[in-house]
Amino acid sequence: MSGLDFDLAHLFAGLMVLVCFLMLYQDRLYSLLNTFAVHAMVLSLAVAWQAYIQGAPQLYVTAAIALIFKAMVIPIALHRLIRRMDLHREIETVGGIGRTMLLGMALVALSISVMLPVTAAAGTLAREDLAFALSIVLLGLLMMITRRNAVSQVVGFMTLENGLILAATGAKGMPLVVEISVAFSVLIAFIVIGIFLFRIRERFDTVDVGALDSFRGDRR
Amino acid sequence: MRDLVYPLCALLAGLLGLVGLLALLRGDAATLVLPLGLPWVGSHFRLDPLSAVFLAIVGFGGFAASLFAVGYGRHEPAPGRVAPFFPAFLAGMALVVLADDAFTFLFAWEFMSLTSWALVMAHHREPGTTFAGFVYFVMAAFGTLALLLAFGLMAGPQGHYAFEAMRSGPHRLAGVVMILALLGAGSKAGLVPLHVWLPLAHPAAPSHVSALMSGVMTKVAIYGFIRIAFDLVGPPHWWWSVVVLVVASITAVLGLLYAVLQEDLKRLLAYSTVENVGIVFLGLSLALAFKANGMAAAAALAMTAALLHAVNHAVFKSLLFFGAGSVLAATGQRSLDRLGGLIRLMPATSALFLVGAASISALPPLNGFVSEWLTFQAVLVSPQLPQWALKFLTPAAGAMLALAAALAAACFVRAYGIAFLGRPRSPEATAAHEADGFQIGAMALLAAACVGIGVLPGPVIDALAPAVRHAVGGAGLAAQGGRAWMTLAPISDNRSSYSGALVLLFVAASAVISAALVRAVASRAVRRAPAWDCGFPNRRPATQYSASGFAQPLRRVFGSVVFRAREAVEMPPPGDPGPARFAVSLVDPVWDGLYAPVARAVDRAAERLNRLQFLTIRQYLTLVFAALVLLLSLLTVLR
Amino acid sequence: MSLGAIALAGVLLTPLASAALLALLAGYRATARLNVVASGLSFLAALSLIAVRPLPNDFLFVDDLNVVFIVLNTFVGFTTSIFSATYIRHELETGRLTPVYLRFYHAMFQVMLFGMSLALASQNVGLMWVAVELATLTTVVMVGIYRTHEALEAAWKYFILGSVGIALALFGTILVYLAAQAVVGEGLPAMSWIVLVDNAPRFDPALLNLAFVFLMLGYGTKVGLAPLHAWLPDAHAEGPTPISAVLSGLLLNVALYAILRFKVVMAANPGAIAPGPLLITLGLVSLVFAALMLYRRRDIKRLFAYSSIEHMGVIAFAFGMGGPLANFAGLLHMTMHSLTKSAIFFAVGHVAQAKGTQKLDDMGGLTVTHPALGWGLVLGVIAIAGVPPMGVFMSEFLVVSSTFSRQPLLAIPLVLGLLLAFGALILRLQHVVFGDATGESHKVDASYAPMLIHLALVLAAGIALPPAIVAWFQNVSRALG
Amino acid sequence: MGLAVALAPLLTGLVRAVKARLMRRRGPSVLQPYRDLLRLIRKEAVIAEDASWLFRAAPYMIFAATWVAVALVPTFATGLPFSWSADLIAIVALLGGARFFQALAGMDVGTSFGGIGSSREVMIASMAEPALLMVAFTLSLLAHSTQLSIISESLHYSNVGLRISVAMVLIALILVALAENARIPVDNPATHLELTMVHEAMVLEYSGRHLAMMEFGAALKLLLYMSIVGAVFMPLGMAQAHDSLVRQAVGLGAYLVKMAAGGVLLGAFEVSIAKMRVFRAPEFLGSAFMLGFLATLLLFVSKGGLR
Repeated sequence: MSGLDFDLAHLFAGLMVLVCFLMLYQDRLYSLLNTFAVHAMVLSLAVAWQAYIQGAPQLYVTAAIALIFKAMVIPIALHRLIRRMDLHREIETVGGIGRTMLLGMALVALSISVMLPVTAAAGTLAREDLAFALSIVLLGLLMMITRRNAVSQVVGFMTLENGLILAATGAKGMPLVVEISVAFSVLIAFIVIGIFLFRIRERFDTVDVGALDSFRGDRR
Repeated sequence: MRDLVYPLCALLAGLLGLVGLLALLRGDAATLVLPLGLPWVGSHFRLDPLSAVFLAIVGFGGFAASLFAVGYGRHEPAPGRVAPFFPAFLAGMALVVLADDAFTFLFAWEFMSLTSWALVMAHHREPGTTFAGFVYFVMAAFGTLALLLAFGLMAGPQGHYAFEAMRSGPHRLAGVVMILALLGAGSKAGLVPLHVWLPLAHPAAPSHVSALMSGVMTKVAIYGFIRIAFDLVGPPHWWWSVVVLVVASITAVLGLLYAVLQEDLKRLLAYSTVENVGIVFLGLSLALAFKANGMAAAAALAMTAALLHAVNHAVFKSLLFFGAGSVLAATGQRSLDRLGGLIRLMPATSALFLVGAASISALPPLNGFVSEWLTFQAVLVSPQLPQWALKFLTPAAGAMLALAAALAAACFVRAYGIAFLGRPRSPEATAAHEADGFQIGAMALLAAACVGIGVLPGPVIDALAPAVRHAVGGAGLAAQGGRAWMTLAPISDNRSSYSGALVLLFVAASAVISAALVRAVASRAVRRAPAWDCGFPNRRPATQYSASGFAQPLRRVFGSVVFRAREAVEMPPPGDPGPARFAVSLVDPVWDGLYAPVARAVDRAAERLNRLQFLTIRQYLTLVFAALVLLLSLLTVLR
Repeated sequence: MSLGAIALAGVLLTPLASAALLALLAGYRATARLNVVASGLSFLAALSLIAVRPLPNDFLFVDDLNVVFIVLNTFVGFTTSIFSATYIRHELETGRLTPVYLRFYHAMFQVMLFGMSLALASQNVGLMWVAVELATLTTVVMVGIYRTHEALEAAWKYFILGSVGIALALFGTILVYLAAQAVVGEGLPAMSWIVLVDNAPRFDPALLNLAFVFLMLGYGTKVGLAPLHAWLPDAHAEGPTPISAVLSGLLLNVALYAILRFKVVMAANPGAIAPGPLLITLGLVSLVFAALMLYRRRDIKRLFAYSSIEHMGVIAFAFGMGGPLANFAGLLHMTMHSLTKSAIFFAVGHVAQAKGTQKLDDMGGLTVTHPALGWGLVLGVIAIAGVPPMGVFMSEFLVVSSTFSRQPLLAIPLVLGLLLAFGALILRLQHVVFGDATGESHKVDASYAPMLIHLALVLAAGIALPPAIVAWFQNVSRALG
Repeated sequence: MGLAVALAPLLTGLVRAVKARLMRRRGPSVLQPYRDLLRLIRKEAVIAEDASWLFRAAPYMIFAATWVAVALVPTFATGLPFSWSADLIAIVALLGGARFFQALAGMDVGTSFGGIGSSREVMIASMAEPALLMVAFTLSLLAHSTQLSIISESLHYSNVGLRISVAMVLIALILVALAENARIPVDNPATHLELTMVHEAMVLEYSGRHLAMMEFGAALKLLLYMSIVGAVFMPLGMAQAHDSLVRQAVGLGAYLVKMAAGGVLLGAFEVSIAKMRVFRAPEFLGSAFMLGFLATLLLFVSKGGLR
């Protein structure tokens, strides 16, 4: 493939990692959601670019889903959710933002060092993309475990999933990518609905404050 | 239907015993392979002299127990929980003895544990039974796993599970195999410190089952050890015998020290089983030592002693448990301090129990003495052993054996004297009645065996010879059967000899003569009068010596050292007519030193880990994340 | 369309069709019957698969390995549906389930069976992934069906952890595709098992390693290997008992199947890291951890859920050891565990209904009040604890003995874990079935048939395995390498 | 056999006489024990109401067992007929049997004193019997045989020489003998102070002919131990079965002298030392046990001891 193709794809992937760090940096829910919207947009751009250079039209669908669903519907829904259930606006973190950022750096380094030995045979594009995708996945997971708010955890999960989509689209000619992205959108919808349904105020951990105390049989 | 179980068991078990006996007399091996068990191995069965001996023990022991149970079963409160498992238990023991491949062996072994566990749990509502069953089953599983590891080593990576292949196969880590076998078989036989389940489980079971467990199942365990250590692992190394010797002598003495302090008749019998198992293993260890040094004749002597003692113990321990069972059925009491005076209420039972007590105390001319005598003879050959460790340890073991023998007498004087002599200590004991025909019949049978083997040991020893040759090789002992006056001379005439028949003859003769003389000269007059008791006779049973009172001197001498026994007497203040209270505190060194810490450790670990049940989802995700990161960094490092 | 294709279609389509039908139909009696019939039909179809195999296409195929799983799954699904019929009736009577949810329940039951069969029969890695997730999501819904706080929380936990697992598994799948695509070119073939195994030697080892890490963790979450197990105990404890039986008996196997497939691919590549050590480590950790967790359990269903974790550990360990003997043992242990554990859950379901609670403290003396049920439970627990004459003993015998002769040091923790678990199980068992009857005691009018059938099979297997099955398993274990 | 029966009371009488003399008493005649036995035998037997058949059978069993044991000990000549029918270990066991029944008899009536006696007796025995067996070990290791007559022959004729082990064994054997025969310092045959009795407490309920048999058994036991000491450690003058009558006579004379000497020594010893507390007895016997055990071990280390 030509240098430009490669550079653009690379750029988008890099951008996504960067945005991930921005998300890690946020301490307000709203701003976090906005940043995530950006993340999703970059993703859709990256996917679209892949669709173009691979000449795989079905990927445009994926790009569209990313744009419409992740970059618009979900963030808006979450905005309203926050207002409706007047959740805390600021993000409770575990172990401070700064430390989380450092950990994030380490994760990126880790994912790159893991990807290094992959021979160029797998396609340089795939290889670089993968390194970024992996770091995005790890950063998403990191966000899930260092943020206490339910919403920010959902955001973390979606970030993780963006990384997956990036990887999937980066994999040349991979079947079922569209189906998978759809499946994931459904999954996320489930989660958001779940939050509504179970009135999760602050955290995933508790369906209801009452459930905290009425722990099942094993609590003594 | 239920009434038919025990008669049928008696019939089948008797047949088994006969089969074993015939196979032993024919002295050759028969094998059989069935398409069961482990695929591509099949389940192999083999009846060679060694297994024949123990098949005979299982068979005849089972026969006696079933016969006893025909009568005893009527007193059983929960027959539905005993009758189904009893035959299965017998079958399991028989299969262990017959098995000829690792899978079949362990299958039967664990099946035997399972069924006996169910039998122990028969009286599941009585306090302590649940604990007993738990400890028993866990120890059984421990033993099975140990044996499983042993077989795994012998079978090798390709899994040659048939015993035939193991015999011929390369003997890797034979020492480890022997240790594992000692752990596995020892935990079932009741070697210290693996004996803890035995005094809990044996008394908890119905008495005819206790008899089977103590009299027969421990022998099956001994068979397991002999099969592995003498037959399968190949040539022994002399240090093995050191290990076994030490364990065995500790077991023999400690078992009796426990027994002599017990107040529960059945528990006392169970502890004495521990002691006798120790004596058998003492013989086995000597056999190992001699075999390792190529002293075939001495090895044969030791092995004969061990096997004979196994047979004898099966006989008299079953007899004693039957007696205890009859007492339990007649009075509902197991505690010595609630019994007494039974010799007048249950004359037959008490007479037969006396025979058992005398033979387990190794009194000539009964059978217990013969096997212990042979063991002593084997000990006396030890100076010819080349290794110094053995030279020194064996006499020590002999001393331990002597101590055990003396303590056994003390223990059973106490048991018999308190339970059967004197005056009844409780209303139940006063209301006791004689056992029924089947029970007495079974006991009489065993008592006859005690006397028979004691007086004519020669033929029995010759019958054991093929098994001995199979185990230790060589020519075995010289034939003992055909000598004048049924005399035993295991090594040579002027080395040592013993004739039970003559001793019996002499004692009987001199007793008769003296009695006759006395009758001739003495006055026949007999007057019944209140007991003299130094002028202060007191009819109340409470004035008799109690079980703990009788044990007091022994407790002071041995208990204070081994069990840190402490006695506390609280006196009422002067002028207060209230009774003085006496309390004894014992510390079980094995339980407190070994099992309690393990239990505590498990408990603590469980408590620590249990927190993981109550983490939040975020924390669980952290676990996943940590695992992921760890593996990824491993990937980078590994390269 | 060949016979085999028809059979496979039967396995897959019967549940789908009946699911649709069940969603429409109302009324307990009819739906329950239909549920049983449908499961029975798919079981028969699966049986016929043993005889006739369809030709593999891009999406589906049947070989020696997965047919074992398919038959086992459909069978347990069938017996479970029988059990669930009587169980659900009781739930309706006590009002824990409303008819509406009942409709839902039956439909979901079939969808779940479909998902699992699809996952097992799928030739395509991606398809399998989708199917596994389908099965997972249906079970999530089923777990929450009682809509109590506890049930919802359990479902939620299961859902979140499951989703993360899904994501990881997918990333692994993508990596596998990438590795394959570089060699065999783009498109579907690069995702089909046969092609993967054939060309594995030429894949890029680094990619494979990475892929395996993700797959191991992703599907490992479904298998319930510690430390990824967190969802499993609660999901088992709070869902309806038939679902607990299906989870332990089937879903864990499906996830394990996926791991096995990828293990074969890994093993075929000389450059890649050996998958064995990872499986062994996770297996031992799960075994010992679960064994210790058993001691503090107060809820009978959670108790047996942890025992499932323990046995999954043993199975993973066995496959990790590899070699014909250990693989055979692993397969056997898996089969026996499925049968036994579902039988135990059948029994537990009846016990919970008889005693009106799942708290271990409130149930005692079961053999006094409900002899048949009590002794059935005894038999089941004895079997799962690895005591003869039941079949689990054979597999544990093979695992332990073969391990000790090859890696003595690995056998120590293995034996330790088994002993610990044994102690805990017996302790609880004795408390439940023996002693004076405690707690309330209702009459149970349920058929013990499913439980007894399972136990009978386990017993038969423990005494003698049919040569056909043995040969079949041996082929598979050779294929697993 | 007859000889022993005839001599036993005489020995007991001798010991008593010696003690009396040393205490400056005139004391009964040496033949007094015979008279006592006759008197007892003629009296009617009073039996406690609670006594069982065991109570009445025990005296004869005890007497018979002891008698057989004595008969198996070479007195004036070795290799007597049937001396091979039981070896040293069997003799120890026979005495054990006698004690077994004596202890049971003590408990039969169910009086507190019987209980005291029996429980103390078994405690003492549980220490004494192992000690005695250790002695037997050492001797049979020396003589490569457990046959008493062979032991004494080999100690007599073969050059075992003077060994420290033999001395230790001798002391151990004497200590055991004192305990087993209820002599001072372990027990006092003459006491009737209840709390100190052991042997006497067990026979407390006996009277008439039964008591006679008991006493006779005790006397036999004393003779037995002395004969063992004599036969094993002072075998000089001992004849062999096939020797001429003269030698047999010499042997007999030697035997009588030994017994007399033994009696005198025992009497002197008993007078010169006080009885110890019951719970000192275990230490007393424990030392005997240790001596026997040490003797056995020393045999292994001492040069050229054993093949």
